[in-house]
Formats: sequence, C-alpha cells, structure tokens
Amino acid sequence: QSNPAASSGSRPLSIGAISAPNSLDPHFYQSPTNNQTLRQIFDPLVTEDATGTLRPLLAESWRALDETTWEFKLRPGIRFHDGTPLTPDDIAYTIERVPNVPNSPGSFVPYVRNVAAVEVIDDRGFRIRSKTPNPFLDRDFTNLYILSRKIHAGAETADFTSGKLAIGTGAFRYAGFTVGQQIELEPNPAYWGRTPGWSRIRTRFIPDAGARVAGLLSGDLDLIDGVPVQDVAHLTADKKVEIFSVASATSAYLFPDASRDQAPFVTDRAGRPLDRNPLKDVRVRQALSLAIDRKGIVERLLLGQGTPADQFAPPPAPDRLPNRAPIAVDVARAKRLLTEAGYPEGFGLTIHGPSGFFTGDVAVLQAIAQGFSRIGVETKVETLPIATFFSRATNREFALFLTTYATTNSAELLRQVVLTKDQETGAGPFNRQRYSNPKLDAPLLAALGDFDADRRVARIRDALAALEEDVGVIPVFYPRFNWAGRKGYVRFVPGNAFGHTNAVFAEPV
Amino acid sequence: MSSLTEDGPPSAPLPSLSPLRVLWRDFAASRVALGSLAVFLLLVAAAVLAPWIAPQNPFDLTQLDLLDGRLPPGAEGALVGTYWLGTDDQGRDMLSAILFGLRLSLLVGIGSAVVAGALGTLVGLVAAQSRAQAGGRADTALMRLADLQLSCPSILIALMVIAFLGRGTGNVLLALVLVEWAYYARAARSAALVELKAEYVEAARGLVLPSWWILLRHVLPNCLPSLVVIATTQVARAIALEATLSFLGLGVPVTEPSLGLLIANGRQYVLSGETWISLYPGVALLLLMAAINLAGDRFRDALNPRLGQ
Amino acid sequence: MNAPLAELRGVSRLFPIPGRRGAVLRAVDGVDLAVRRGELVGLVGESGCGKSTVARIAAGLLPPSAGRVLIDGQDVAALPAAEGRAARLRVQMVFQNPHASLNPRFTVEEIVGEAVRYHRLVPRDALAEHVAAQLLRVGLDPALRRHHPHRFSGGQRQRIGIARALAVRPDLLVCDEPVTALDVSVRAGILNLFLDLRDRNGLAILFISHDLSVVGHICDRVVVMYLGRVVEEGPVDALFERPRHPYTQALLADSRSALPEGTVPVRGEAPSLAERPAGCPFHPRCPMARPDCRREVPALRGVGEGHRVACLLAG
Amino acid sequence: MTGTMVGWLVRRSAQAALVVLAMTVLVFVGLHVAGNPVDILVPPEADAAERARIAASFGLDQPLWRQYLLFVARALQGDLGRSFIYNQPALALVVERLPATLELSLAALVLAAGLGIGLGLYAGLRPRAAAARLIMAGSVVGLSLPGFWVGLMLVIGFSVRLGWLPSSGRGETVAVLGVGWSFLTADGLAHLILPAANLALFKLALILRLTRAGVREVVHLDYVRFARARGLAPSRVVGVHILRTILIPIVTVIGLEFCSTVAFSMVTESIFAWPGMGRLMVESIHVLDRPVIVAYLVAVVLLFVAVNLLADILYRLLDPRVGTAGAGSGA
Amino acid sequence: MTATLPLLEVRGLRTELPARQGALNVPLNVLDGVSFSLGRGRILGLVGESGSGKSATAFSIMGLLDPPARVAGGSIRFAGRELAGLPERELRRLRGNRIAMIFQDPMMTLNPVLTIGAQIVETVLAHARVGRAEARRRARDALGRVGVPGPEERLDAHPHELSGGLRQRVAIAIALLHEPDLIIADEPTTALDATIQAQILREIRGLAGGAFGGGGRTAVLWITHDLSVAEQLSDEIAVMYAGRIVEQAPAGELLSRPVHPYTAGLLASLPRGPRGSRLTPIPGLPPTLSGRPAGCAFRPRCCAAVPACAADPPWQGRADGRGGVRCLNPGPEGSR
Ligand SMILES: Nc1ncnc2c1ncn2[C@@H]1O[C@H](COP(=O)(O)OP(=O)(O)OP(=O)(O)O)[C@@H](O)[C@H]1O
Ligand SMILES: Nc1ncnc2c1ncn2[C@@H]1O[C@H](COP(=O)(O)OP(=O)(O)OP(=O)(O)O)[C@@H](O)[C@H]1O
Ligand SMILES: [Mg+2]
Ligand SMILES: [Mg+2]
Repeated sequence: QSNPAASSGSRPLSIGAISAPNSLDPHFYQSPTNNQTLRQIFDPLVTEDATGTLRPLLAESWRALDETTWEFKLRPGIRFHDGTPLTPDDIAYTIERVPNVPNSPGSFVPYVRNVAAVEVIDDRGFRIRSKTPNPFLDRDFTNLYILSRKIHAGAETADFTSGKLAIGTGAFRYAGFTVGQQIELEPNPAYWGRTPGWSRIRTRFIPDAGARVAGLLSGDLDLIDGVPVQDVAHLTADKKVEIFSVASATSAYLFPDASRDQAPFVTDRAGRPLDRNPLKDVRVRQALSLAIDRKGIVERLLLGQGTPADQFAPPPAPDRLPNRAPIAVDVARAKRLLTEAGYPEGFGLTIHGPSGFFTGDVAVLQAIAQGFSRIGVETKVETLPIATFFSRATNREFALFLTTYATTNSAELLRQVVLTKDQETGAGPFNRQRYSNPKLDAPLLAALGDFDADRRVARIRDALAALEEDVGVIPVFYPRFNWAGRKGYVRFVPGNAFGHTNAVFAEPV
Repeated sequence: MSSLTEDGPPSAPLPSLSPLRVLWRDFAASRVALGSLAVFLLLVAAAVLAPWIAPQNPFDLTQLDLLDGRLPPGAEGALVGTYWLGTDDQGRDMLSAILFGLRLSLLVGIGSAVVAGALGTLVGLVAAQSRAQAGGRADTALMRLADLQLSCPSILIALMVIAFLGRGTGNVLLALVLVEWAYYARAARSAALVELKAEYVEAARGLVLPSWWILLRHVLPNCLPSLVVIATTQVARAIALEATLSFLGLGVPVTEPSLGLLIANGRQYVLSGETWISLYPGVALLLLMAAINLAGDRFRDALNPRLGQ
Repeated sequence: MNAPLAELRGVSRLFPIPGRRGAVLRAVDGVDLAVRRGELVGLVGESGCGKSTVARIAAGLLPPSAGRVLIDGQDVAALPAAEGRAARLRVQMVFQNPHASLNPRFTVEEIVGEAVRYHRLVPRDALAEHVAAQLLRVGLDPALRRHHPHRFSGGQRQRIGIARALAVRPDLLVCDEPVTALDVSVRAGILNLFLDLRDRNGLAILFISHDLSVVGHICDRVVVMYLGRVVEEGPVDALFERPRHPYTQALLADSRSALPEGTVPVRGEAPSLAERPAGCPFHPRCPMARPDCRREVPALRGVGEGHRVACLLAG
Repeated sequence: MTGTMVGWLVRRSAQAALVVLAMTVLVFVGLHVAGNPVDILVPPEADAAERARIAASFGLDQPLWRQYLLFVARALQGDLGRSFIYNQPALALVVERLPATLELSLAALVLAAGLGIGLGLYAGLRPRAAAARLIMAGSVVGLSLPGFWVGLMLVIGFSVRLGWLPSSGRGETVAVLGVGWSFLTADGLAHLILPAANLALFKLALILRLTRAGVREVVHLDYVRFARARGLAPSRVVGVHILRTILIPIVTVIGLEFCSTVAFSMVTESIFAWPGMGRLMVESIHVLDRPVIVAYLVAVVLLFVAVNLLADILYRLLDPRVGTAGAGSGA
Repeated sequence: MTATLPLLEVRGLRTELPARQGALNVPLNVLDGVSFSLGRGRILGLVGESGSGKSATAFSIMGLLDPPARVAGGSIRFAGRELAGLPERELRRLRGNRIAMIFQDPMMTLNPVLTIGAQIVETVLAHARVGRAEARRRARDALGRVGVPGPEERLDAHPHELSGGLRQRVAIAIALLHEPDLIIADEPTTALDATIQAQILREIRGLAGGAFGGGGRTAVLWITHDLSVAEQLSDEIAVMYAGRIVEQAPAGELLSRPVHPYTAGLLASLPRGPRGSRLTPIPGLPPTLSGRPAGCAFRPRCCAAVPACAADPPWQGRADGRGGVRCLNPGPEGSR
C-alpha cells in the first residue's frame, strides 16, 4: 500500500545491514562497510559510480596539469553540518591527518603516501603535487572523506565514534551510534545537493542473513542488504517486496601456486606426495579452468545472482578486456591437456577457501571440486574460518585457494594481486602465491605511470591478456549484490558496485 | 522404598542368570525402551551400512551433479534414480546424505561421549579419592582445571583446536572431548564423593583392598547411573555443539556433512521454502536423540538392581 | 588369662567441626580397650558417645589421632606394609546397616569372595567352595550366591556381611550394632550365630549395641562409654548386678523397665562432644553430682575382679 | 563464619586469577597459531609498508613471549589492551555489552528454570499422566534440535507468520544504574522473548529432566510423607518440602549452565542481532581481535566465579548442613 | 473403660498393591482384612515381624499410602466418620489436627533444610487461623510441653543440630500441637537409646493418661517390634503377621500367656535363660508378599500346624471382648 505521507520527508527508514562500521572516524579503517556508512555523513572529492566511472562530488572539476600536478576546484557554498564552510585548506588538513590516525587496522595512507604537497590557489581551487607520476590520483580520492581543519584539528577516533565530531558535509547528520548495533541519521537540511526525503534513518546491523530477511518480511525493516541468493527468487515473487541489484566490482577467483616446484596439498591419486608441482604447468592450470562449470555455479548455486567469469577483471572495470566469451566447460579438452602435461591419470589436490567470507563461498568451492574431480583431479575441499584462512594463505600453505578482490580498476587489481611481489616498492601485496610473469609485469608497470588514457588502457589489457594466457589466476564468477525493500515504500538505486548500504541511494516512493 | 526390599528372597532359588542377562531382562521389561533400542540399532545399522545401502556416496564429489541441486523429494535425477528425500544445493541425495551424516554424528556424538566420559570419569574418581582420603590437593587442582574448561566457551576451544590441527572430523572429536570431559569429571566426582562415604566402601577398605580397586570395582559401578544420565544428554549436547560449530564454519569438512552440518546448510533454504534440506536431517537427529535418551533412561534403571523386575 | 588379641591403648580421635574453622571435636578420648581370644566384649553407651569411632579405629578403618592399636602385642601402624595389611585383615568389621554395607551391584558371591580372591587366600579353583562354605557357616543357602543383596531380608543381609568378614579368616570381629535394624526373631538367629562362632571357632567379638538385654545375654565383658570416655568396664555379671557408675545405673534401670516407678530418672540430653563439660563428663545429668565432680576428671579405678569404674563417688 | 568466608573468597579469587592466567596463555598461543589479524584486516589497497605499520601498531611485530609479558604487565595495571578493530579499550567494549548478554542469559535461565522446574515437578508428581509423558517427550525435542535452527523457526513462526514479536534487535532500553535494560519496557520485553526462548530451550529440557528425577526420588522420603501427615497444603508440601531439597543439584546445574548459556548466547545473539558480548566475541574471533577475546574471557571467568559464589551462598541458604568446608571443597 | 463408641474402628481393612503376572493384573494384598478398634484414652500396641504390614496399617488410616498402593476394601471409621474414600481435602483437615502421626526415624522425618520452628509453625498455620507471632508462641509452648530445654533457641535450630532424642521430641511436639484425638506412632523409639526411650515412653503414657491437655482422651496406636516396650506402654497389644492381625489381647496377658503360635515364637526369641545360652528364633522365613500361602500364612513355619490350617482360620474373639486370636490350633503351648 502506498503511504499517504509518501515523499513528504516525514517517513523514517529502517535498514538492516549485513555488517557494521567499527568507528565513525572516516580515516580510521579503510573497508567497504566503513566507507559506505560514513559516505552518508561525509563526502569525498570525487566519487565512482556503479560502472566505475568517476563523478564530481565536493570537487566540481579536476585535471592533471602535468605528471605530478593535479588541479581541483571545489563546488561553491559547501558547509559542514555545523555551518563551517569547506575550504581548500581542509583538503590539506585531511591529507595531513591520514597518516596520524593512531592504531588504525587499515589506514588510508596508501592513497596519500604519494602526495608531496597541497597548494591552495584560492578559496575554491587547489593543487595536489605527487612525488611520482600517478595517473590514478583522482581515483585515490574517491574514498577519502574530507574533514575540516577548524572542526577536526586534534580530533581523535573516539570523538567521531561518540558523535561529538561526526560532523561532515554529507547528506545526513549524525543522530546516534552504538558500536556494532546501530547507527541513526537525520537529513542535513543545508546539504548542497538533493537529499533523499527520509525523516530519519536507522540502520541496524544484522549479520545473520535469515534474520535480515525475516526482519524485512515481518515489517521490522524497510530495506536490507546482502540478500542471500536463495531468497532472491521468493522475495521477487513476494508482492510486498522489491529486489534491487547491481553487478558488483568483485571478482571471485582461484589462485594456484604456479611458482614453487613443490606445493602443499598436491599428491598423486593415491595420496602420496608428488615430486613436482603440476600447477606449475600452464596446461594443468588451463585444464582446471576448463573443468569448472561456471554457468552451473552461477545458475544453480547462485541462482543467477552473478555472472560466469570471462576474465580476471570484473565487468564494472572500464579497462577490462573487451569481447570475451564466458569460459565454457570442456572436459574432453581438459583431460587432453592433463595428459599432455603428463598427468593422464590426474592427481590429488586439496583446495581451500574461506567460509562465510562471501555469498556461497563454501558451496562454490565444492562445486569447483566437483568439476575438478570430473577430469580426474581427485579434489578435497577444506573451508576455513576467515580468521585462519587468510593467514594461512599468506603463509603459502595452500596449493590452490578461492578468494575475491573488488575494484573497478583493472590496473589496481593486477598490481595488488598478480604483479611480482616486491617488498621495496610494495608491489603485489596480495600476491599470496608469489605469481610472477614478466609478460604481465612489463606492460602493467608501464601503464601505472602512463598519463595517456588510451595507451594506458591498451597496456593494461596487454597485461590482462598475458595473465589470461598463462592462467595465473582462474577466474570463476562475478557476484551480484542484492537489496530488498518494502515495495511502494523505498527504492534503492545502488550508486556504486561495492555492495553495502548507503541511504543516499535509497529514495522514498 | 525399604519396605519393598524386605520382600525377602524366594524360597526356591531362581536359575542364576549372568549379570548381563539380568541387565538385559530388566531392560527389556519396558516396551518403550525396547522400541527405542530398536530404533537406535536401526539407525546405527543404517549408518554403518550407509556405503552399501545409500543410493549415492554423498562424500564423493564425482557422484554429485550441480544440475540436480535443490530438487524436491521424489524428484527424478540424472545420476541417481529417484531422490526420495530431495537433494541439497550441491545435488546430494538427501537420503544418502542423512545416512552418511548419521555416521558422522554418531561418531562425533557417541565417540566424544565415550572418550570424554572415560577421561572425565577417571579425573572425577581421582579427584574424589583425593578429597576423601588424601587432603584434596589433587582434587582442588583438577577441579580448577575443570573450571578453566567450563568457563572457556566451547566455541573458542573448538576454534583453537581447529587452528592448531586443522579442520577435520578427528579434530572436531578432540574439540568436543576437550569441551565435555569436565562435565563428566564433576558428575563423577560428586557421585563418587557420596559413594566413598558409603558403608560398603568402608567394608571394602576393611578387607584391605587397595584404593584403585575400590574406586574401579565399587565406586565406579555405583556412579554409573548418574553418569549414564549425563552421557545421554552429553551425546545430545555434543551433536548439537558439532552442529553449532558447523553453523559457525568450524565443524566437520563441508564435503562430508554430518547431520548437524546438513541442518546448518539447509537452514538458509528454509525461508525460500526448500524446507526438506534441513527438515529431514532434523527429523533423523530427533529420532536418534529420542532413542538414545529413552533407552538411556531405561538402561540407568536396569543398572540399578533394586529397580530391576 | 591369655594375652589380648587386640588392644587399644590411650586411643583418641579428633574430628574437625564442619563450619567452624580450627574447632575440633574429641569423639574418643583416651580409651583403653582389650579383647582376648574367644572373648565377647560388649560396648554400650549413649548414641553419639563414640562407640562406632572406637570400632572403626579397632578395625583399622580410621587412624587414631593419638594412642596405639596393637594386634598380638604389635603396633599395627609400625609394622611393614605387607605385615600391616595381614594384621588388618585379622580384624574384620560387621556393620550396623545391612542395607548400606553391601554393594548393591555385587552378587553375594562377589561380596563374599572378593577379598579372598584379591588376597589369594585360597587357590583360584577353591574359591567357589570357600565362598559356599562361608555362606553355609552363617546359615545361608549357597544356591543364592548369584543374587543381589536387595533380594535378601535384613537378617540374611546381615549374615552376608558376616560371611564377608569371616571369609578372610579373621580373629576378631568388630560388630557395630549388628542387630539394631533387625526384628526380634531374626535377631535371635544372628545372636546364635555369634555365640556359635565364638564357641566353635574361638573368634573374638567386640559387640556394640545399646540393647542391654542382648549385651547381658551374650557378652562376657561389658565396656560402658559416655561422651568419648570409658566410664565403666567389667565382667557382665558383676557389672549388671552392681553397676557402679551412675550412668550405667540409669541405663540399666531404664532398659529393665521403661516406666520404672520411684527411681530418680536421668534428666536431659547428653551434651555435645564439642562442648564437653569440665570435670566428670556426666556430672550435668548426674542425680548424685557433687561439687568436685565439676572439676576433677575421674580416672578408671578397679572396684572388683576386672571391674573398673571412672567415678569419684564409686568406692 | 564470616572469617572463613573471607578466607574462602580470597582462596577462590586466587584460583580464579590462576585460571585467567592459564587461559590468557592459551589464547595467546592459540590465536597466534590460528592466524595473523593483519592478514584479515588489511584493506585491498594496502601495501607492504602499510602492513608493517599495522603489525607494529598492534605490537604484533614482537615475538610472542614479549607480547605476552607486555600484556601481563599492562593487565596488572588494569589495562587489557585496545581492540585492534575498534581502537577502544577492549575491556570497556566488552563491559559495555555485558548487560545485554547478562540480560539475555538471565532471561533464558529464568525461563528455563521457571518452566523447567514447574513442568519437572508436574511430571515428577504425576509420572503416569498423559501430559507428563508429553512433557518428557517434548524435552527430548528440546535436547536434540540445534538452537540455530530452532531460532530461525521461532522467527518464522512468531515474527514472519504471526507478526506477534519482533524478529531481532534489542528494542527500547531503560537506564537503571547507568546501564540500559530492555526487560523494563514493553518493547524491550517483546524483543527479549524470542532470543531468550531460543537460548532457554536446551536448558529447559535439562532442568526439566533433572527436576523430575529429583522429585521421583524425594517424593517417597519420610519427611515429605510426614509433611503430608501434618495436614499441610499440597502447595506447601511441594513448594517447600519437595522443591527445596531437590533445588541443590538444580542450582548446581544452573550455575554450570550459566557459562554455557553465555557461550551459546553467541549463536543466539548472532541470529537475533542481539547486541551482546557473545556476538562481539564471534566477530572478534573472526578477525582475531585478541584484546577483545582476552577481555571477554576475563569477564566470563569473573562471571563464572561470581556465579559459583552465588551458587555456594544459595547452597547454604537452601541447606544448612552445608558448611564452609564443604563449600570450599564442593567447588 | 469407656463404654461409648470407639474412637477408631477398623474393619476388614484390605490394602493392595497392583502387580502384574504376565498379562494379568494380580494385586498383592499388603493388608488382608485388618480389624481392630481403639477407644479414647487407650493405647494399642501393634507388634509383628518386619514387613507384616504395621506401617501399611498406619498409612492406610492416614490416607498416605504410596501410590500405587491403595485401600481396596474395608472401613476405617474415625469418630464415627468413614475415612476410606474421604476426599483428600477433608483428610488434610484431619491430618496433623485430629489424627497425628509420629514416624520411626527422627532424622528422616524432619525436613533437614528447614528450621524446627518453621516446621512447627507451618503445622500450626495449616489448621489454625492465627498470626505468625501467635503460631510461633504456640510452637515454643509445644516444645516446652515435651520437655525440650530452651525452646525459644531451639526454634531456630536445624534438625541436624539436635540430638536424636530431641528430634524425636520435636516430632512429638508437632503431633501434640492441635491436641489430637488419635496419635499413630510408627516405631518412634527404635533409633534411640534406653535413657531417651524411657523419657519418651513416660511422655506418651502421660498423654494418654491425661497430661498435656489431652484430657486423657487421646488414643494412641503404638507400632513397634520391641515386645517389652509394647508391654510396658500399652493397654492392649495386637500382633500382626503377613498382613493380618493374628492375636490381640490385654498387654500383660498376651505376653504372659500367648495364644497364637507366632506370638509365642516371638516371645521365645527374646534373650532369656542363662547367659550365652542359644536363643530360639522362629524357624523359616516370613512369606513374601507375592508368596503368602492361602489359609493361615504362618502355617509353613508353625510346628502345631494341622491340615485344616490350609483353610482360612476364623477370628475367635475373647470372652471379655478385649481381643481374640486367628488360629485353629491355639493354646498357651501352641508352638512349643
Ligand atoms: N567422620 C567424622 N567426621 C566428623 N565427626 C565425626 C565423624 N565420625 C564421627 N563423628 C562424630 O563423633 C562422635 C561420635 O560418633 P560415633 O559414630 O562414634 O558415635 P556412636 O556412639 O557410634 O553413636 P551411635 O550410637 O549413634 O551410632 C559423634 O558426635 C559424631 O558426630
Ligand atoms: N509401595 C510399596 N511397594 C511395594 N511393596 C510395598 C509397598 N508398600 C508396602 N509394601 C509391602 O507391604 C508389606 C507391608 O509393609 P509395611 O511397611 O507395612 O511393614 P511393617 O510391618 O511396617 O515393617 P517394618 O517393621 O519393617 O516397618 C511389605 O511386604 C512391603 O514389602
Ligand atoms: Mg554408631
Ligand atoms: Mg514399618
């Protein structure tokens, strides 16, 4: 039924969210949950939409003057919630503050480490000088929320979390926060842009999927995120509920140990250790990739809530490889490849994955094992709680593991995950299997400093192609994110491809 | 009840039955107990014979087909004829999965009860003996150890065990034993303390029998009834805890689901109406528990020669 | 007079009082007691005066806090382990409660044969026979050996307890109120059994009871305890005819007739062992108490052939 | 009496401290083996330098023994460290959520004890009644169905289908003594019912069975018969003479169960989005937030000691024969 | 003494215990036609072997049989009122008020976890509409009446803090609270020693004789297996065997001139004769509940049994109306 008071701004919105921010300090912890939640109170200079395209926010316009100088112009008349006007110096303050947030478990430093100086031009314009050429500098500012030197000088994380200094330029104002439980917001009447017409927003953190869905169905909640795939169909059919979804920037992939001569958890079919590592052979990796029924996984396990992978980079990344067909199952070819590689009988393998890290992770891993088994690779599955999974993966304890990475920037994806690991330059921090491929490294490193957009994209695609050819990772699928809301009460238009709920995108109907 | 026992012995001696026969006769006197035992044995037999009677080996990934996932009961499948109880998301025949899961749950539940029971009982007896005869230092130490266990959440213990040793059925068993021994230790200790004060124990001391002999031959059998009660609930608790661990992603391997894991997995399909995925394993678990508890109750009574007949 | 088979010398026993830290209760206070071969000694006294404690010390079930337990003149505590065990086996106890003193889960055979088997007192193949012999000895049908104790009457159970004790071939039976729980006809059978054992096997028996008619009938000697101390002891005839201690006198008077006319009845309850009165323990209830009874603890003094009493007034 | 009580308390506290110490060693070693929180927390954009900085800021770059000694030194001054992910004092974080968990656990226990004892009494006094048999059969169901499944069923039944009770969250709270309690408001109470019922189910079955067994034993005792022979009303015979004697083992079990209730509240809190420390603990385990785990355990051990103490005091009220010595040994 | 209606009149009381034999319901007769009567101010001693049904008689009168045992027949008239089949509510009004009971074991009859005072007060409140203070005053008086020293302090004591003698006196005080017409005492002194037993017997005697406000109108049913106690205390003694009263007679006469062979056997097993001489127990064992022979149940153990004993021996009343015997072959020398 439609509410008579619809869109009059008098309706509250009650959200059930899968996870909770750990603080209201926008520079304390760089995570999608924190970023999405705080995006309601604070604004970045630039933002990224659901297709990975950058859009102006606090910055009205920007351009690179040369390889190390970027000029930004702020939107006029922006004020913080307490009335303090936004000035270019606040950008300088924000960048100064980032490295000085104590005890951060994951700070925004990587975004600002390259900044050499901020130069104020006038009351709206400023320049950012970088230490080395960085064609992605604007992208680095999409998650960095701007604070005010006047308001926030000397602010500690606790001051934000308590609400005292949770003062931003965003569409909503702080109205209450209990760590791990809920956050309450009210509209910012002085917002420069349009605010969704909610009288009040209460987001409760409900990690259990069943509880979120039940909360929606029982009317306790108006909008939920992280709708489990198995509930999408019946919620879609439900007359009182509407589903909203977006293709995510997440790529779920298998990471084989292709570099060591001997890998753990690889055996012959009888369970005896092998004297060489079959995963080092590109044909074996290829065979494994061909054994996976990606379509089946997406259709049967994810119930259509995703896309079978055709390459490593996810669809919202503008610079991914064009015109790729999804990788089809080809058991015959896979077996042939195995035989060519010297494993006509197959071998034994244990594959690992996290449990409860992303939708369907456990089920998908089993389905992958099903596929592997079908080509003669006798596969065992071991899922681990994330608490131990990532540490063990980092310690190179696995032969092949399933995980995800989310970004709309293929260059970043490659640099973080598959670029040859280098402690000095900090390259490949997530290259847990120590993958190294010169044919990938060369074009990628060149692209990372290239200001010519077209050439850069071409180089990135070269790198992606090199990875594809070598099957350095085995991409599996790209999930879809779903929200469910009360039909006729709320409409949710996801503004980016990272999941999590942000009331800025929720409109009353 | 003393009046009852004054009912003297029969003038003509009964044929002497071996103690086990007597136990059985007393046990079998209850029809409910016999029924429960039959159900229990049936379930055990089904579990043991699972590899031969199940239509499918649900632990063998090559026998599963994603395309048969989440079929309702009675559906025809590509790989196995009819899925009488439907399939789960991986295309596992639920009937086979329940049979195999029963195996694991029995192993985990009864295995942990047996091991933890033996260990805990031993600890409890030693503690009681120390309290009754030797000033109780060992008792204090052991009971504080039990406190340590009892105040440490079982889930955390399980996490640590699995962190140390990896996920696996054996490790789940170990975790459950670590979690449970203290219950038995406390129960055995308090029962043994009562028994150690009994006159027949004193009589045994008078016969210059050693303490360990008295503990094992006299005290332990008399503590058994209360331990049997604990054991029946602890089997339930172990299976439930294993299910909870699975729910939290810490239980048995996902490709070899126990009943608890099947229920945990099926839980996510309850709202979407695919209730069979968790319902049938739940019914199997319920049946198992009811059989164990009812048979256990009767067994405890049968263990008591006074209540026999 | 033959040498004592078992002897308690100056035996005391303290128990901590629950709930009161440091406070102790002197359940038995300097008791001397001797039992000779073939002698039936009665031990009587008010409930709670320490009879069972004395019995348990004598049977080696409880170590004394002070004093010594001698068997055949040797201090049991000082003997080497193996001999100590052998010595302790020679004194066996029969308990008051025929219910509680038999393990309900054992069959008669197991109850009687257990210690014999453990100590290898008879060859393995002779065990069944030995057990049967013990059962016959106490008048039980060996055909019942596979039954559990709950299927027996109180009297029969008590016989099982006695058979268990006899099976290890003891020289002394310590019987703690063995017939209190039985009714008269059954009691008669058990008492006969004791008399037989004494006469035929020369068994010595320490017999605890508060039924004076029974004690008077079967015992050779009587020891009277009050509040943890021996107040009077002597041959049964002498003591029953001329009780010297006022407590013994009261006990005898009351047991002969519960409603005696004319005598001065003993009033009041025994004080608790924890608040033992100074001086003679009996003085607060004693109809003849004198002022010095309040100060002086009377020692046992001989007043006749083997008859000793601890009372200032008895002369 | 009070003197020994104090001594006993002191001894008990010393033992509790030992337990805590042993537990912290276990947790340090266990979590160290389990994994490295940095691996879980680092954002995707992080580079090696950032990782090193994070490790250093948590003190994880030190060898484990030094981390432990540092922890002990700080703990002695009452500082259990800061949460890795919340950057708040871990103890404060836990204590802040303690009331919610306590409230849930106590509500569950009260429910379990109230219903369990009531139904157990009934089943024990009328063992042959059809209702009694039904109750006993029901108790088996309570023992065997996993709580996380039952929880969802409760939600589907009472929130989704019937719409009687809210499905999750804690509802309105009222501050008493500086902490918020939800059982004092109608809304809060409505939120409390389902999770408490879910948590109570297993305990309910256990207490029920225990009570029944106790009643069956006591009902034939002489003093119960004597109480009836004195013409006392059945309510008094049952409520005072029977119940008080069987209450001791029940109180013991309730005391023991309390801790498992707190532990199992993790699951219930997750299902019902109950903002208690169990949920915090689950989340902390997932990210290996050691200071919070340690603080949680310290809080639980202290609770355990307190509950044991309470149970001992209750023993003494219930049964005057229990002396201090007995209680000390009873543990 | 009093020619009026007896206070308690039990006629043909049959109490049975359901049992199965195969598929058949074969109730066991715990009491098999017990009859006796008791006038005001009189004391009847009830003696007999263990398991003969003495307690069952008491509990049948009180309506406190342990289920599934139940009164299956006969009548129990108390002050002219039928008790068998009286609803529980009515019975409750009588219990502890007009009919009081004292149990055997003073340790077991008082609830160990309640104070003495609480247990007396609750009994007062169960039958009298008085305030707590008044109830407590009455409790104190009751303790004083049975000679408990320092009654005020004792009220706050727990049973385990009192000696056996004191505990039993508390139980007696409770029995006397409402000045009952009938006291049923089930072996109340078995656990006590001679001096304490003597004190209690004196008190009971005084009670029936008019002390403690009983006005000499209180009747006592005294169950014991101690024949000498029964003799000293009672006016008449009834002897039970296997669920029946086999002989009843004035106390002195019964013991000096037993008529039933069983009574004679009981007397013979008392210690007498020279010290150390053997006693003479009754041969054989008492029959089990399920194995009671038809006819005279004592027959298998009786040396004077004749074939006719296999038929039910009738009750032969005494000429003076004070008792009788159930035996075909009675005689002072019956069993010798
Ligand atoms: N193990 C013990 N711990 C503490 N006190 C004890 C212990 N054993 C006996 N006592 C106390 O010692 C005293 C003497 O007890 P004992 O059993 O020897 O008396 P008794 O003469 O046998 O009494 P009864 O005739 O009632 O059997 C009693 O006050 C009793 O409470
Ligand atoms: N609830 C019951 N269940 C089974 N048998 C019972 C029950 N109540 C009584 N009996 C039997 O009834 C008979 C009479 O018992 P009762 O207690 O009246 O004997 P008693 O004469 O009081 O014996 P005692 O002198 O031992 O107290 C006994 O054989 C007893 O076994
Ligand atoms: Mg004694
Ligand atoms: Mg009786």
